Amino acid sequence: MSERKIEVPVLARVEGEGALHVKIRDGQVEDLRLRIFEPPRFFETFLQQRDWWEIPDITSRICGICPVAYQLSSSQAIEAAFGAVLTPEIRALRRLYYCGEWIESHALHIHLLAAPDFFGFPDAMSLAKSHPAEVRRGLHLQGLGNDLVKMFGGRAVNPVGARPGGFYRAPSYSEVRAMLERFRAAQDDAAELIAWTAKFNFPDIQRDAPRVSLRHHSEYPMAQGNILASTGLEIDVADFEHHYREFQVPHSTALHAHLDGKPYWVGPLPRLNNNLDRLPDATAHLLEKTGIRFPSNNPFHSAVARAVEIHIAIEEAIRILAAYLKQPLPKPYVNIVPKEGEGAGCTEAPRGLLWHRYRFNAEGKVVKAVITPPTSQNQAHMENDLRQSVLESLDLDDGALQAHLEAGVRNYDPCISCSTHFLKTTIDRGD
Amino acid sequence: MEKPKISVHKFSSCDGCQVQILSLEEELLQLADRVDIAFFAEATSRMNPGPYDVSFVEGSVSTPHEIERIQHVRDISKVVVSIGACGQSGGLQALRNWGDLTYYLNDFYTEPEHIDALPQSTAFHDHIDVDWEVPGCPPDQGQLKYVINSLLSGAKPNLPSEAVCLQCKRDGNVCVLVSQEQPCMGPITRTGCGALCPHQERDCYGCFGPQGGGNIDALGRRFNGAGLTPTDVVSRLRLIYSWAEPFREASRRWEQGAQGAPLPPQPHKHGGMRS
Amino acid sequence: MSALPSNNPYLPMVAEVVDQMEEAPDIVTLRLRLTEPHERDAYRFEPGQFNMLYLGRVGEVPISISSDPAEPELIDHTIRAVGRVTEGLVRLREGDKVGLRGPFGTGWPMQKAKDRNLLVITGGIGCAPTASVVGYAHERRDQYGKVTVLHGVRQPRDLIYGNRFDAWCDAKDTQCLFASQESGPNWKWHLGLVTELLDQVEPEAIEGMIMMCGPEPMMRAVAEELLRRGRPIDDIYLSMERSMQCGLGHCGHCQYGPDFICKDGPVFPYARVRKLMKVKGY
Amino acid sequence: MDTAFMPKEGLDDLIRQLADSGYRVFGPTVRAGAVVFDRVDSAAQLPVGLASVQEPGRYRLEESGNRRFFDFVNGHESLKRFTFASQEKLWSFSADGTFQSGLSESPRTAVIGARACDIAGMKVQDRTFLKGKHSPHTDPYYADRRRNLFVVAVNCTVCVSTCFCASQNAGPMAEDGFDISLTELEDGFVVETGSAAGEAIAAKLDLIPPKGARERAEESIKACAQAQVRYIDNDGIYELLFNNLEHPRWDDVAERCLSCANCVMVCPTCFCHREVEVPSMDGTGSDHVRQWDACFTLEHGSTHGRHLRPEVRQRYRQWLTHKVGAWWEQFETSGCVGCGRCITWCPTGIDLTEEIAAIRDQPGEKAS
Ligand SMILES: Cc1cc2nc3c(=O)[nH]c(=O)nc-3n(C[C@H](O)[C@H](O)[C@H](O)COP(=O)(O)OP(=O)(O)OC[C@H]3O[C@@H](n4cnc5c(N)ncnc54)[C@H](O)[C@@H]3O)c2cc1C
Ligand code: SF4
Ligand code: SF4
Ligand code: SF4
Repeated sequence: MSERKIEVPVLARVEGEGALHVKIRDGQVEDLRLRIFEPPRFFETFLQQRDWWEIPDITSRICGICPVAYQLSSSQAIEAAFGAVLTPEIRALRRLYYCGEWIESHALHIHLLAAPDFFGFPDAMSLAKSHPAEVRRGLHLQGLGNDLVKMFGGRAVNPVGARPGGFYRAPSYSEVRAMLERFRAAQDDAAELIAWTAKFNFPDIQRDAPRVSLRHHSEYPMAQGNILASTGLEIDVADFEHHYREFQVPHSTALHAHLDGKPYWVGPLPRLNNNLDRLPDATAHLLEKTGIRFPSNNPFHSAVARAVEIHIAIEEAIRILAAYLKQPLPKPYVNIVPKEGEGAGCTEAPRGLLWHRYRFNAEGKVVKAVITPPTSQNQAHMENDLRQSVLESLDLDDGALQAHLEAGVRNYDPCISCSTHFLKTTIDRGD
Repeated sequence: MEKPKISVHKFSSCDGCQVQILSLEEELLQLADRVDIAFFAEATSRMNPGPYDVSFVEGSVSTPHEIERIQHVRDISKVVVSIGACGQSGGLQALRNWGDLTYYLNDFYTEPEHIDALPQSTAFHDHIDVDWEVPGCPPDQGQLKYVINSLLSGAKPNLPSEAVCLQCKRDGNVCVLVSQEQPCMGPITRTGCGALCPHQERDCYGCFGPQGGGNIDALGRRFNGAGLTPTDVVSRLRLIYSWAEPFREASRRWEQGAQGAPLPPQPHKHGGMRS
Repeated sequence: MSALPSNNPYLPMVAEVVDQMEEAPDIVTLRLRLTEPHERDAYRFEPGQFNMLYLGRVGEVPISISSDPAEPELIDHTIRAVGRVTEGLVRLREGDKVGLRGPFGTGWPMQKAKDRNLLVITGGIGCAPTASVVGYAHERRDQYGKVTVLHGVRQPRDLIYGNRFDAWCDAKDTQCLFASQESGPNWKWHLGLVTELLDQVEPEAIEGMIMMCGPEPMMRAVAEELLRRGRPIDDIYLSMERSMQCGLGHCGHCQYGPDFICKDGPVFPYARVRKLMKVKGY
Repeated sequence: MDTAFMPKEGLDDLIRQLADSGYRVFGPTVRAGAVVFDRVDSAAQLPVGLASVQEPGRYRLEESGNRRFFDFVNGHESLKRFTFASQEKLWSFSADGTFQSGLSESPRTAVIGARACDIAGMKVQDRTFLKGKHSPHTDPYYADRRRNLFVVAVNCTVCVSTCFCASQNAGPMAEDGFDISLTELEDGFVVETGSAAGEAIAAKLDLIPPKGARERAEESIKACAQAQVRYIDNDGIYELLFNNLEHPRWDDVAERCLSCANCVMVCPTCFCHREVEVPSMDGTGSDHVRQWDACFTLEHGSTHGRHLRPEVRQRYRQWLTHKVGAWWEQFETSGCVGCGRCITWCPTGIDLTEEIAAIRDQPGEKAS
């Protein structure tokens, strides 16, 4: 009888702090737990009694990595609750704002978190010694995304410009013109990035699970659309809770989420797979040139999906910036009139669906808040993936197996800090 | 000469402070050339257990285990720098300090008895001696760089404690309190962010904590004059730095009752006016 | 368009540390020499004036010149490490470079004091500005009368200017007296306030020109005591200290009533500052 | 040039001529509910038809009911930001121990809409920053900007409740210190020149004889002066304030003062600045930068690890006694030109004229 244990007490190069425990007995995975030891921060509870206009400033603090996603899902839910409808111009600006976060977050993930795995380095700083141009290109793209967010919010972490109904301030003509020039200049970099990631040395694995993302009638989805599963299910975001369920499974401390009774998969790869017919032409062409067949069920292809989405975001940003120059916006927000009610909002955070629901009293103060971040939705699927990876790689020694599993975790870019109620789980003190 | 060993440790937080370091772009590579990044889980798989020359700590202390961890970091670090609002004041999550933990646990968890949480979310300086604190939620990259550079030059980093208003005006922003009656916290909030909110034509909500020499009650009275109730004033003070002493104490005063006449007095009566 | 002015008083000159002398654990005298010959040749100063010293990548601070103006090529600064810049300055070694702007300010009334006794009163820990007075008089022994140095500290361990005081005490026609507010082992001098030392010196000493430097409450107490003893206010001078960023009378940090301490001082006749010194927080 | 008249449409031409002569042209524009100086390339960008309502701690733009460009009076910015930069690099230091001046020829800049009080404020700052009777050193950064500044003054024909330039002999009419001055009437502008550069630009404009316009202009300027309600009694003010440094009014104002330094920042004459170090991340050099500072910060008066002025009353007292008192001793003028900005832009509406008057009403009182 053989027994192996892989213990990764602190997962490196993931956002937030997590651990991985694997116990293998007689060639079977006896126990596999992706453990989150992020302490509870009770956001949903202390949102109660806060005013509606404070929510985006509060929820952006749930996660310093995708604050824009939090602001926008919150704002959408608030607008839904109060029946506010954005003008197309403001909606375009929001998409532009989101492009900034996608670029920044994806570039950070590709270069600082994932790429070192494919080249056998411990970190991007070491990778920069052998691949200086590629790492610098990545950091500059990250900077470009940050600067786009800064145009709206002053800084990339917890930016301050977004509000329910739109933005506090419309960007000035000169800011937008300068930004447009920089984005045009970055188009080639984004194209080269797709080609570079496509040549990474990917393990050949397949993971099957329903792919879930937003779906919009004409656009590549960011902050608009229905929720679509590759099973064929398509629902309004407000109906999500009827299909989605969180529950505990025996022998695992982590909470699992199912959609219609099954583990599912959110994030850049499912999103791309579900929306291949919504790519800008230039992006579609570049994707085809990679030679990788999409839809792909190889989670390692998430790196390519991120590069593709950077390209989409750059193309989209150029389109929106150019349109804005033709018609700058006098008033960057629609008025919000609070009333008693409830609303849900859902946007595509860089790492997947981010769903919020709030109930308000007549003064516009929060009565109840529910926040469902992408990482908790992926949890069940992620563990399945890792379990399968263990079985496929039993011949690896412990070090190599651990590295392989860690790289597997990184594919999902789990954002552990934002595990708001992903923590509605037991933290077993016995271990 | 051996490169100084630096480390970055996360406690209860959103990670934003670390992201501020990770988004230094080219300068991150320059930093990596000058120091040995010995431990920084979010950036590298190399995990040197210490000791370290300088440790940056992010987050607040909110579990019993975190008390042990921060004490350990202190033990193995020559210099400890706390970065961000959480580490300096308990952060946004210190909002729970104003309530009852059991309420939060029951509201939140199906099995609250299994959650290890302290009744309060507190600052590092409540548990260990902290050498330097960099304010902000998140801290400003310029200030972070200044502090890192200073420490690498063996110099004490002096960060200004003045109000946000000074930078607001250096940048030529219009005062949203005076021109639009927005309840801007700039006058009582510490500088460092670059007056981002007024630049976005909105009120500051105090994410750099209390300024060194402000007059919180007078601003509360000004908000009062602008139509905010004492309860609203309390709520302004209890957001990101609610547990920093000046905001904490002032919010208690405002909870207990009115703080004198609203400001500014209208209409004008005295002195240098020809009537 | 007219050309840009070549003369930029904000721009430091480069000076080299030619000697480094440790006076006490955290007090160091740096001997500096300007590296540019033409700047060196043009540089002149008076006792009581100060320079702005800049430490690369760290910052700039005002420091008095403690050496003798007869040798302007070598500029001494006695620096106590108290913070960001000074802690770095005292770590400098021979050959290191600093930025230097100056000299700035008005110095001690050495002309007016000619042929008279000098009563030098200092307080606190190490007072560089007065060192330049004593040194100046010692170098020109025939021009000045007796030099009396009274030095007050809060506690014995604050008396750290050891070597320099020893040299002064041994010098011709010089008397040094010390007072500490708190007692301590081996404290063999006066226990009490520096004002009380006035009873221990000969009357002629008190008749001299009075020059003071130290904490403001101490200087004020001494000056008022001297006035009570009938000394004319015009014979009392003191050196003031305030935060200074530019040294040029532009930055406003040392603004003091009608004066800028950097350009109208740092040495003032007591009459000029007497009234404001009484006001707390001015 | 003699006084001339420029019809309304001429303003566009003036902007164009300035731009064509190589100036960056700044003019009043609306942002966030107030008037600020920004780049303009046509008169359409100016706040036509807007007036400002200004009271202690309050600023609002409202429809003026006419089509005049300059009825807004002023915003929080004065000429100060054009001559004394709010932050600038003084020099940079490199690892090899050398210094590189941060001084570079500043761009030629024209500002349309400077008021008499703004020009007066600039002249007060000249006494600090330019070598002369009151200052031993020229600040070359200031001097350079000052030299490259072209001022199009606008004489005030309306004022707001916080204006008291007349009391400070600083307006509402600009006597000198401008290149071109305008006085706006319903149908156009009375134009005068004040420098050779101004003459050169005026020569390119379509100007006509003023007929009676000049007299009409003078009338309205005079009416504006008479409409001012606030004033400072400058008689013996230095002695008054310095004899009352422990007056209870300082405690009273400290109850209201936020110590936010807005008054200092908006004042056209306040010149305090601090120097800070910005070291480069590669570990080699650093920039030595200065930025506006204020006597309301704790750090402003910090020495030896202690705060010189820990109490708000001490900091307010430092500001006011210097501004309207000691300034006379140092610079032979008041440090206040009566623009009223510190009154309008003080978030709690502290009015220096009122504070001075309160002390004058009951001098000699001591705090208990
Ligand atoms: C005209 C003049 C002459 C001086 N001559 C000498 C001298 O000969 N030798 C000497 O050791 N010191 C002298 N000083 C004091 C010296 O300038 C300060 O100790 C120094 O500026 C502290 O700077 P720092 O960066 O080392 O300390 P910081 O880290 O800036 O501050 C350390 C402490 O010193 C205080 N401080 C900052 N600036 C000043 C200042 N200008 N004056 C006093 N305290 C300050 C701060 O408040 C802080 O508490 C003189 C000061 C003046 C104004
Ligand atoms: S907008 Fe806020 S920060 Fe800016 S000056 Fe006004 S009160 Fe101060
Ligand atoms: S203005 Fe205030 S709330 Fe806004 S970023 Fe700055 S400190 Fe934070
Ligand atoms: S003190 Fe006030 S009124 Fe006087 S010039 Fe300054 S800002 Fe204007």
